[in-house]
Amino acid sequence: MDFNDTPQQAAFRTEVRSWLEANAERKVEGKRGLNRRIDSEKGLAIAKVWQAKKAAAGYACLGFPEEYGGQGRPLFDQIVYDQEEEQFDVPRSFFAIGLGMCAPTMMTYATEEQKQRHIPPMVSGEEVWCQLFSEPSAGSDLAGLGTRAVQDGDDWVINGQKVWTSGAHYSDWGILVTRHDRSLAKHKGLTFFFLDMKSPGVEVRPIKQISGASDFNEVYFTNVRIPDSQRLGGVGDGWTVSLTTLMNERLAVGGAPPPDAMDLFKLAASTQLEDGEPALADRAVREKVADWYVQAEGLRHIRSRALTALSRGEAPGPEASISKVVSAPKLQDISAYGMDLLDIGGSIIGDEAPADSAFQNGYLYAPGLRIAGGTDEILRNIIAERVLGLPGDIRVDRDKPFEDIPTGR
Amino acid sequence: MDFNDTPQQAAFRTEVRSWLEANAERKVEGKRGLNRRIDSEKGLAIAKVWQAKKAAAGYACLGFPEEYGGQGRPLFDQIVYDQEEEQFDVPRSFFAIGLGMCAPTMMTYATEEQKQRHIPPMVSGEEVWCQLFSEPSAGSDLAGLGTRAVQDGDDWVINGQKVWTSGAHYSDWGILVTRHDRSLAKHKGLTFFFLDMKSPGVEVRPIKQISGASDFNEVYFTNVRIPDSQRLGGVGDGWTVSLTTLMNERLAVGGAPPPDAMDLFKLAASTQLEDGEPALADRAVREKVADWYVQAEGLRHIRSRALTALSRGEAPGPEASISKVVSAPKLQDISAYGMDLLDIGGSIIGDEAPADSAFQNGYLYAPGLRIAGGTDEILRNIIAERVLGLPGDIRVDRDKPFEDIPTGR
Amino acid sequence: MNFDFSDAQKALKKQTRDMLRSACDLTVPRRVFEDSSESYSKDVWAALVDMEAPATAIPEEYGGIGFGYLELCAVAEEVGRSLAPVPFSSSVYLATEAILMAGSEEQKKEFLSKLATGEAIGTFALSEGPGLVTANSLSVTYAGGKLQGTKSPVPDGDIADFAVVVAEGTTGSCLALVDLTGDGVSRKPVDTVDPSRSHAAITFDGAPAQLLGSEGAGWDLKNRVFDRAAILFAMEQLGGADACLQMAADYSRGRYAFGRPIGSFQAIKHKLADVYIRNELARANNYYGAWALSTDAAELPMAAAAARVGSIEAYQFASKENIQTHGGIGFTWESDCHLFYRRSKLLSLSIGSARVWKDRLVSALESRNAA
Amino acid sequence: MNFDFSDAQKALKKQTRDMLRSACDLTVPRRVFEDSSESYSKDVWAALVDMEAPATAIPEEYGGIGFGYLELCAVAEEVGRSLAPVPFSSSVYLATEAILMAGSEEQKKEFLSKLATGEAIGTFALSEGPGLVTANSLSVTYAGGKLQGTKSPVPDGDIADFAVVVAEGTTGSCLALVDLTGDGVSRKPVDTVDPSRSHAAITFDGAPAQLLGSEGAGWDLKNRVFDRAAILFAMEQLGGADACLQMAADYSRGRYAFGRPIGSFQAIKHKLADVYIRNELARANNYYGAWALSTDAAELPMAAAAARVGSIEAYQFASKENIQTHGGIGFTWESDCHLFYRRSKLLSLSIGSARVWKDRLVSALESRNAA
Repeated sequence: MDFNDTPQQAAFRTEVRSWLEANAERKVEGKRGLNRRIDSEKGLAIAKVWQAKKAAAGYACLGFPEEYGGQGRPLFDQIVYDQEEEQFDVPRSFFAIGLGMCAPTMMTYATEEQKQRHIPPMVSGEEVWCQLFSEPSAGSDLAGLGTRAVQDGDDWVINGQKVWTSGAHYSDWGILVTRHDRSLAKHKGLTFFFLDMKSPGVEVRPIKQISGASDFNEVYFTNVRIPDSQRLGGVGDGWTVSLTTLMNERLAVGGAPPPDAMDLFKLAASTQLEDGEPALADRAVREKVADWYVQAEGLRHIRSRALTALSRGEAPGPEASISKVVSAPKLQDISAYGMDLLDIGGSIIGDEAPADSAFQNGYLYAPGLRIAGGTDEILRNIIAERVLGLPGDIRVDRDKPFEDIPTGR
Repeated sequence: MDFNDTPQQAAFRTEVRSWLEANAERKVEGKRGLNRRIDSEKGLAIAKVWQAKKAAAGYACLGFPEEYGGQGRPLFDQIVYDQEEEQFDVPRSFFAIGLGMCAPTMMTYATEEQKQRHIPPMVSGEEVWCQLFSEPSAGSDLAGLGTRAVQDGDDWVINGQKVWTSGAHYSDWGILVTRHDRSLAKHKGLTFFFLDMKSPGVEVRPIKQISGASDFNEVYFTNVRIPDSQRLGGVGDGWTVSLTTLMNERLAVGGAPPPDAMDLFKLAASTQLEDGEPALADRAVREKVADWYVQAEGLRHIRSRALTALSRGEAPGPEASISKVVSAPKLQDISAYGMDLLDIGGSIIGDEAPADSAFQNGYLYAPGLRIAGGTDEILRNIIAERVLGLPGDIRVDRDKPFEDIPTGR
Repeated sequence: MNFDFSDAQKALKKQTRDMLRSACDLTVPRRVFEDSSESYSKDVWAALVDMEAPATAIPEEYGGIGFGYLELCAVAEEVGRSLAPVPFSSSVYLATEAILMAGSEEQKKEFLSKLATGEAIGTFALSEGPGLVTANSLSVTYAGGKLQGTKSPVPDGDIADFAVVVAEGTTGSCLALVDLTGDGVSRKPVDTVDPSRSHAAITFDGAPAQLLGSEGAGWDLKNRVFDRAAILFAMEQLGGADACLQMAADYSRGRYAFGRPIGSFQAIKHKLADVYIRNELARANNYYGAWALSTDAAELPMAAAAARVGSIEAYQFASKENIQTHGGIGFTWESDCHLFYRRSKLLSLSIGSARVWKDRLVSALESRNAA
Repeated sequence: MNFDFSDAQKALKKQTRDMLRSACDLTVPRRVFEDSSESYSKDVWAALVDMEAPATAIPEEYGGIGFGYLELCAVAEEVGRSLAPVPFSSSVYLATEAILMAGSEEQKKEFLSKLATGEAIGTFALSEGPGLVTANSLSVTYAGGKLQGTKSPVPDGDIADFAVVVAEGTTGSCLALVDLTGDGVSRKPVDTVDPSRSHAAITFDGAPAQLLGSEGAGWDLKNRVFDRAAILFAMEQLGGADACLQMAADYSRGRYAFGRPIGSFQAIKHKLADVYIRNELARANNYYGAWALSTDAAELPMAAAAARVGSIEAYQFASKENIQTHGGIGFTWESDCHLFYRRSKLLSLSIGSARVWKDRLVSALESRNAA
């Protein structure tokens, strides 16, 4: 075991760090910086400038092949870059879904011409992408989606509704999975496309979440036409193509925002209890801090182990599933407990809220985190089946024609 | 709400109490008394004497009709009796399964002559009964049992194995469910009998549990002959008859033995921690005590609510399932935590063990309690389906011939 | 033994439930939640007053209907189930109880009749910002008949007519009764995680006030009022938890995934069984608490703490797993799930969080065992 | 960064595992468990000695092979997986570490070579009966080169050749090295929940002993030894937890109910997913602890406590849910499930329970933050 960089990594780290020093400000504790929740249009403009700067310096997407705007570097260099960048106050990325999920799908299934056209502007931040998969009736059961695609000459005509689409309202392009044949079995009747989000008939409506933020959208399709040349994979291969995207999603999700155990530690150190002592002197509080610290540290080291494996070119394991299924409930519990330490004053939210509303915001944000990108329940199924080799659930929908599967309506 | 007796109940309570004062000793805290784990043969002899005494005084089975040795009293009088008897040092009952499960089944399905013959000696403790249901391959899935019954003239010939049979080694009679036809669907091919446990071909072998005790047996049947006159219900009605027995089982199970929250409270009050203060001064310990006290009190009051309903002649609700699914893990957790308070000395067991080995014994006994009489998992299914009206699990075995149901072998 | 509500009590409960079902469906708390100009639902409050709900446990001699606490508990459960956005807990569980417990005959005559008829809304002011207030840390003072300092957040502080204030007097802590519409009082709304129940910061600058009970007894009186209120809050929490369970169970029967109702998956079935179990444990502890409250039993401190702890945890669990059962739709603003999730947290912090009550519970057990 | 064992370390782990799989299948701990005349498996101990396992982290100059702690951690995990009924933890994690940390050059030379070759078995004696021993409550005394008093339970106290004893000296607490086969020592076996690992009460009546380290430093030395041992114990616990998970998963695939493998029910699947998650969190914390141990990092106190807490809880959970997954057969004496369940509890109590280590963890965080 060795937590040090290789000489190559160390050299790269030095290079990156000095570039960042020259081009960004270091984060300052207690200062919100560019990553605070800002209106997305303004945020997008700032982020595009930063992404363009990174792209110009060659740091935008280190692992991608050079012909598409990357540097063809080993994965670990990307990690080195991310670790360094994290210490700087740079705008939040609006490009993660495009670069993390859409680009790998395009690289696998698009024509060379399409890749040349679409990937470089993704890398440079000029064009933003989104992913149109989930539907109101197809969340955990993604393959239950029903958005229809009907072939009409050289085009396909799309009708239906997608939901939980991050960034749809500012995206230029999207990847889309549809059902072209309801008489086939569930996983067989799907076909995959990419499309111009400005196409006529595409309507985007924001979804307001519990937290008040709108990170997601509903997207309605009314007779939207997509050229057959923008089909990814064969007719009926939609599920296989989707799995490429989703495999990359599992790499992207995982962590949770603060507050974490050490935030509770700090709150407890600065909050007095009944006896005038700091809450951190209370054994019950200490045990809570310890429990969550052990979880948080476990997740941190699981990530380190995964990075080690990735850097050797090994396939990603179940680490992201573990991380998500642990960190989302942890966020919910830590948030609720932090509020408890503050008594009824812990209910205050907004400008006058204690500890910058961190615990109150976490409380409102956590329920979504336990659901989006795979519920706690789906993730446990995945771990049980893929890691422990336990049998799948009994399926009543697998081999039926899609149109005959019970829907309860 | 009123926690007092009705005048009739108060009068009966007084009567019972004075009879008990005259015929038994009050329990003394810290003294083990007659209920300590004693060799079952000796214990049985003592218990039979006590049961005969109760029967002679009319207290043996207050709710049963008079013609079978009872007094036809309202259920609440039995509760009054039990509450009073609990304060006295009387031997543990070896008759609970017979009186609680076998007798109601006999009352419903046996002939008048059989009832006259068998129920009074059950009540007086002269004859002990057991229940032969579970099998090595049929636990949670009781209807998966395979012990065969083949009709041969006026007899049935039984071959197979039962398991988890409490008291089989000292029982005179037993009730038994068998499979008479493997080509029928699972629940259709069952037939129910009662039999003389001294019949040739019945072999009883004790099962040793984790705790070292042997509360259960395996029972092997080799060409055991049962007269057709001892069939209860029609050929193929075995499942229906079993449900009568099991409905009564759910009344019988529920609570857990000590240690409970107040035992932990006492342990914590008398155990010192790092700072020389009693453990009960430690907020972390206090929270544990409080959590378990709230559960324990909740269960106590659920029982009171159930008794209220029963005394009005209402059907028993899901209280026993709640009680079992809460109290067994609670026992396991309290036991483990009590041991923790004692540090490595908490591992000592036997004569030199702290607190009379209560926590150590609870630790070893609890795993069985979470399983016997319905696992945690089965009980949650029951609550979800019967109380909340949620749909049943998908069944792949329901309508298949028994012999075609997958068994993994 | 009879551990159940009487038929008359059950009828009152049903009447309350029916009334609230029609007068206060979930669009009502949502409206108050979303419209910051509306601090509470005047219509629902009027309907509760119309059925004499605030008068339930006030003796007839003080203008109440003198039903008693079992009846009030029955009403509280239904108020909780409906998420009624009204000052019921502040005015009835806290202000009314404080005056009943500590008021002089004159004070009772003056204030209780107004509380009974809903003519006045009362509240109780303890908190002084984030963190615990303790007997030694009180910064609001009472001297020479005047209050000085700031209390925040005060439930219904923006709409209440008067408040019972826990203050540091000249010879120890005391309760002081203050007219919130009078001189020397300024109030400012405070946003909380549950905007369907309004809160305010109230600043007293020489506001005239009268003692409630004797000086020096304030902290003890506060604790005794909270013991009683804890059971009523617990009943509200139980009502809310029960509503969450119903909502989740209904949804899980109707929502299909993988060709079957999601309620047929053990992950959902067992989760909802666990919600049910916690709710029933809380219900049992609460009913016992209701009995202790109605008879002023010696068990009250234990019973109150057990009811409070169990109900906090039941409601928190039910409201979060209700969202989880709903999946994606559950964490949208338009779904009603979060109204319960927010209320559940607010109620868990009112009159002290679970950790405070667990400690009180063990202290009560120690006192009992020492006795 | 490279957060993984090296190929050589992995090979050592596999070699240990293969050896123990053949020399120490579950009939071996069961035999020691059931036969009270056998305190440990001499064969398994000999096999471990034969592959120089006790010598792993002892420097070559003292007769060891000087591999280091990553190697020792790898071995410990396999010892835990196999339930090996041997004095490995007492002799290697505790006695060896104490001497390495506090011994004089002479003491190291004398004792470490014997420990490395298995010629002597050492142990560590702290407990003085049920309840915590504290720096102020030590009743065993060391004065004038002699020990007086009783330690119980002492792990492997009936078979060890010598013990490191935490005692109250004349000027504060100290560690004392005592020959258990010599004068003034009497020992009596003590039954614990896990009879596959023997314990004894040891009474010293003027037993000659030598100081290990200086007087007054005993309690601090004990804490530092325990920090190091915590990581090695955690690795044993992880091995056991992993064995439970494998056992449960295997059983759930092969056992059928309702016409399908019980492993296809979400109640079982999700339970075992939870076991896996806890095990992997523990593994990650343990590997970090192993690194801290091997490099004597400043993070050692935090890393040790996190490893210990996570592994206690993972093994406790895995061993109890392994029984639950097995159903009826799981709680029989003849099933091997309870051997893990018992060992899990014993290890959770050795060198301090989870509650002790949670407190140590937060204290370590406080020290770090103050620095």
